[in-house]
Amino acid sequence: MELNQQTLLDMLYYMKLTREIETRIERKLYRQGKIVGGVYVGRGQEAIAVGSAIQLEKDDCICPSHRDMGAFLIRGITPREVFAQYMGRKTGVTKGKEANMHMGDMRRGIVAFVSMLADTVPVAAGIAMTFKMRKQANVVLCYFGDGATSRGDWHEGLNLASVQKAPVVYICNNNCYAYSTPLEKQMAVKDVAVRGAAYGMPGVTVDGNDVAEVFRATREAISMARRGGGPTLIECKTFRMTGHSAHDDVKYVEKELFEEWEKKDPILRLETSLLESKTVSQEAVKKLAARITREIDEALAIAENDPFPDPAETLDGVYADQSAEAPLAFANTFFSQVR
Amino acid sequence: MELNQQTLLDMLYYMKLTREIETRIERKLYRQGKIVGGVYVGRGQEAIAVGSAIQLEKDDCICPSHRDMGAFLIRGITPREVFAQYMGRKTGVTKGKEANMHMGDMRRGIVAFVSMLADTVPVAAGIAMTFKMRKQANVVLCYFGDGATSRGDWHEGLNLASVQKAPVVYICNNNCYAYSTPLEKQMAVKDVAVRGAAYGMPGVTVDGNDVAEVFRATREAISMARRGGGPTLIECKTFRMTGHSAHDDVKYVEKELFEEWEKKDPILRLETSLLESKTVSQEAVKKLAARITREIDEALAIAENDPFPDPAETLDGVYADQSAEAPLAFANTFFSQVR
Amino acid sequence: MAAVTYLEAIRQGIWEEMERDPTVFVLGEDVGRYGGAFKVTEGMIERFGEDRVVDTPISESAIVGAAIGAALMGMRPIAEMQFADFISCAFDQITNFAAKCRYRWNAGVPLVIRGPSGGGVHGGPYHSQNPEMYYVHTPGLKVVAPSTVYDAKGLIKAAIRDEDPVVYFEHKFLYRRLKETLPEGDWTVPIGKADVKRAGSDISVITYGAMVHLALEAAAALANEGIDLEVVDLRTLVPLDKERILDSVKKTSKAILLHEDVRTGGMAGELAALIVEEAFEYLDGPIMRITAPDTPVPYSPPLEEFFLPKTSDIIRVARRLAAY
Amino acid sequence: MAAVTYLEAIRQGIWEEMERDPTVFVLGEDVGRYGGAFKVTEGMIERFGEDRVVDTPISESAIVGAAIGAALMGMRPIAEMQFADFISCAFDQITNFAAKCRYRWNAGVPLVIRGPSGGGVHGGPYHSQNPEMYYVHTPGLKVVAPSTVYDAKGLIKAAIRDEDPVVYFEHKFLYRRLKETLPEGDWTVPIGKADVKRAGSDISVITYGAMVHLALEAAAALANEGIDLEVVDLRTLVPLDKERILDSVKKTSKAILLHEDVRTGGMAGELAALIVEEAFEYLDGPIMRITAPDTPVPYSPPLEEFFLPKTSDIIRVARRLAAY
Ligand SMILES: Cc1ncc(C[n+]2csc(CCOP(=O)(O)OP(=O)(O)O)c2C)c(N)n1
Ligand SMILES: Cc1ncc(C[n+]2csc(CCOP(=O)(O)OP(=O)(O)O)c2C)c(N)n1
Ligand SMILES: [Mg+2]
Ligand SMILES: [Mg+2]
Repeated sequence: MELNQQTLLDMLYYMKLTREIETRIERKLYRQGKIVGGVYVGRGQEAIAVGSAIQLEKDDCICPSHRDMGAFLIRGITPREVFAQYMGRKTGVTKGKEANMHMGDMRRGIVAFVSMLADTVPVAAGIAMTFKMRKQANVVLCYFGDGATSRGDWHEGLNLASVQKAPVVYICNNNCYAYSTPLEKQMAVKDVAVRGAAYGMPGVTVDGNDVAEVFRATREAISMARRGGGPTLIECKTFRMTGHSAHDDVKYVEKELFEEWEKKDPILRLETSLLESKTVSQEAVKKLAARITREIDEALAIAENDPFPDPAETLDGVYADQSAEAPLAFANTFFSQVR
Repeated sequence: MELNQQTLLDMLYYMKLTREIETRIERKLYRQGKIVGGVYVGRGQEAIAVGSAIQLEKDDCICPSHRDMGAFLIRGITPREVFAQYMGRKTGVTKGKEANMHMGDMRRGIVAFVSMLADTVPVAAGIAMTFKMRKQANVVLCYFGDGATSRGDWHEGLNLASVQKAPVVYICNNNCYAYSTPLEKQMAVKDVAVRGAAYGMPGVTVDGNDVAEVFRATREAISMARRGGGPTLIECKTFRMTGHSAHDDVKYVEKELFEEWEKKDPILRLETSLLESKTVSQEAVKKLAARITREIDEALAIAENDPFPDPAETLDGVYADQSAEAPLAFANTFFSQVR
Repeated sequence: MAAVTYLEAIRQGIWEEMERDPTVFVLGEDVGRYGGAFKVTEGMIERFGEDRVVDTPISESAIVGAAIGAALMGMRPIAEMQFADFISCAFDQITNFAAKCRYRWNAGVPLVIRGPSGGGVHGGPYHSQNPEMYYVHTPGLKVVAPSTVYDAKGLIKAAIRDEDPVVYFEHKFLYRRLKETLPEGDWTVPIGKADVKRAGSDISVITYGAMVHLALEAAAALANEGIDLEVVDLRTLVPLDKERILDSVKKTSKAILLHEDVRTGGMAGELAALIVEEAFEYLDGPIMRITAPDTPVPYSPPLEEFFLPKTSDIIRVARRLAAY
Repeated sequence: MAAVTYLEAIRQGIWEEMERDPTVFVLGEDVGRYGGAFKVTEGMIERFGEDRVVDTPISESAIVGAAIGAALMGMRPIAEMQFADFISCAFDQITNFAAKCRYRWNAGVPLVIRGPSGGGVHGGPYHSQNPEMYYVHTPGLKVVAPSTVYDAKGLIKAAIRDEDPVVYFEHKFLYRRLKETLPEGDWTVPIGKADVKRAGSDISVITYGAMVHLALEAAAALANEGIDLEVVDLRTLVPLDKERILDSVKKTSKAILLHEDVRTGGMAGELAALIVEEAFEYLDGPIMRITAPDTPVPYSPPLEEFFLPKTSDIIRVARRLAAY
């Protein structure tokens, strides 16, 4: 995919859509008590999921983590599904069985996150190994935070992917914290990217708040993976512009840090550069914002009236023969273009 | 500790003692059906455990793996205990409860191996963190093979030790195989040592068949650890001069490889250099061999007549209040010089 | 003395033991300055310093592994799992290393692994689990699950003093919902002792954790109908207080086994086997299990509500059993 | 047709499924050229190539994780654990990822995890375990443990064809000790069906795995004394064939629950609960458990011998129960 005007505009749309959906969830619905359970958002990190997932093709897969809303949206999860998911409705992606970011749908090439951080890392390797076995030129994008890299499964997964030359791109959002724990208490290295060398795979560090940089690094990694060159580890430096979750007062982060990073806001940055280069007009930006507000308002209006699941559904779907509907394996057979 | 004549002689003794004990176990006792269960030996790798463990002091600890007999011997496990252990006798280090290399005794600073490879890696970090908390200038040596570095616990342990600047030295015997699996199917790097950089710790590669090189690398790492400089990863290149275990016919390794490595035999090498430098005489070498044979014969004669545990002991010692004797925590309090 | 919550009681217990014994220390994710995700360790780092309140990377297996190493050295580490669900990541270290050290080579590992378990807070499949049986089924471990403020404090202190590895499941639903004024001074609740939380003559309800309160509610409701429930709170799952359980069933002749954990392979099975093996002659009716169904813990309120055992379930089953 | 061993039957089953279905593949440590530590996969790499017989690093968690990824893509991976003991290292992936995919987001994960379990070969604490209950207690998994050559083949084939994750425990003691001539053609043994290995009228011995053979030995011995044992081989632990179990107990009115696994939280508890709940009125005596004691598996022969349930234990308990 080219990094042309249209792509930049698409990315702006998805980044802004992400921001607005998450703001609505975190600052409205959560406070109104309409969200079931916890809320984690990716404010300030939107360029990472969007700059990478935008490049995927039909049968590619993603394994998103808990701050990658943009990747879901790009793969075709609708705002209405997202809101319904967060409010525990039957029309949510997981029909009320699962929480917030744990949305998955193999028809759209999305693996549902498991809370145990980094558990998807070897799973992504297995999906990629399957592409290789089937001689499909597809790739998997697997996302995680800096904190997740401390887990054993992260290591096992990267190592296996690398030995197998599996077509997967590992994308780390390094947002300087794992919950309240700063980087220096998690690892004795400054860049997560150096860990790539431990697996004989390229490790690159990019400015995660610059969507074009994320795009270019991912493009290179994807192209290498599709060519059979194996996995890449991409570290995107960014900052978590909120608490860990909606209930975290985040006292452990200095105000100055937020102020500093506010200036590097990835959306502002892309918008400014598009305006300065006259790629878009002020008018168009306003229209985009209005379009997003409208989409979200409409989606939310529907989702708020969506039904909760029926209590008896609790017992459904533990095993195949109990499933209300046909199982959704065979990911890519059913896949249809989502954008 | 200085790498002087006496040290070299001591190392020669322990390496030869290791070789002879393991030969006796693998090629005599096992074939005679006297060994209970499986047999793994470290033939050709003796320089690694010996060149490192020889430098330990009173309250230091080791976490040996399954090819580090020399480390046990240096820490004071006697040949009789070893034979009794392998024959499942009550007088074995674990009183018949455990198998072969799974010998442990905190009074002698030895943590018993757990079969799940790399499980001792974070445990070693915890011991080392304790030294640090107590401001004891002690160290832990933690041993493992190349294959074990693929496990998640290996990663978590090295990372934690490194973040904590814990005084531990991680020693990898890279013997080119994990069971039948050659290095290139385990990892996409040539040197395990490069993995040190992923944890911000020094990673050094040495000739594992040169006991002096092992000694010097370990000495530096130990001294850094004692000074509070944190852990080091030492990779000792070597070759497994047997099958994976006594029952493995090792057809997957080319004969030429064995022949090539035979010439690099660490014992032969040390002995030759000591003879050439006239540090020892032919006579002394012969005497040493005779001494070792005698020690082993005597130990074995006793061990073969040692009793098996009483069946009812099966039920003892699952919990403290069921233990036949006082628990052996407080490792170092009871420690007494072993050499 | 002011009343304290269940959560504060756990903090107090740990705090007192840290004051009393310099070998006690805490490690886990965000346990330091942040005071832990649920604030159980709040204030500890200020009082005891970084050496004794150790923030770790997200490495449950290494957290437990390091705790084992420290325990082998005579320390008494307390490892926090941010949610009990994540104990799965340390399963191997707990079941193969910690649990077996003493048996294999007579090495004591006096450590505590603790964390918030249980549902009722819309946590979904990974923030609501009751993982106790994986550890109950592993010889060498002790397993504790307090239901009251008093027991929470007394048992955490006993767990810390125990010579063996103890897995301590606190129930997050109870954290701030229970309050009690506790006695002053240094006291513990012995590990291995069940507690009759309500004496009764008709049916024994044998349970633990948050379910104890449902059993008590059901007992109160049924008292009007002349059905007199005895509520036995196990408190400790391993070692099991067989005597107390059997005494109760021998007295009432009927038993309901109640837990929040899923059914198959759950604690109720173990209890049923114990009772039919050792008190068969006393039984005047089938032993009834009330448990969560065999599914993951669902997220949406109507589903989670359906999933969790309810007071009405106990009342219904008790009526049936009383009429048997 | 020549007789084959239990081990060969497993190999045949995998082999046939690999021939039949191109989505079936094998992964694990040393499964390729070496043919696996016990040689179950011997010859497969030569027949099916490196893509379908994948040697992995020593990474049980990643082996299962990768199998999950492949299964999500519609493949049917068979992951080998070199010893079933090492499944502990993949516990989190199995119980939190594989087991819950379908329930959480309707994603099928048709994979098989298999490995040699059980004692009797002096393997010590880490080469002798019976880890089935950790998986029996996890909704979303199926658990299988064949006792005969026929069942071993039929069940591995059924497991591979199953739409859900199946944990398949083969018993290493039986690997080369059992031999049977198997029928030709394509047949399976259905998952979820118990099998009465010996019909009898006095006492039901409900068991699985290697213990089935001890039960049959005991039955043969007791026949002379006029005690007629019925031996019910569960074959599948999840889903449990409740009907067959209850039918047997309703017929005999007495039950012995037998397993090699340790006692507390073991399968016998689940069975006892089922029986007293659903067949209480039929019981003519206490339900007796015969299991290994609650210890790790010891190494030295006299200890391991003491640890393992023995035919003489069954005979003794059966006599007592018959006289009840
Ligand atoms: C295995 C595991 N342990 C602990 C947690 C609790 N937890 C959820 S998110 C989080 C911090 C994650 O940090 P990072 O990976 O950097 O991602 P970020 O939230 O910063 O994007 C923690 C500790 C978890 N989900 N899984
Ligand atoms: C977690 C785990 N998986 C598998 C095994 C079985 N196993 C025992 S030794 C071994 C090979 C070990 O290779 P390496 O670490 O290189 O040590 P080496 O035997 O070569 O010294 C394997 C796979 C094990 N012990 N633990
Ligand atoms: Mg982070
Ligand atoms: Mg090796």
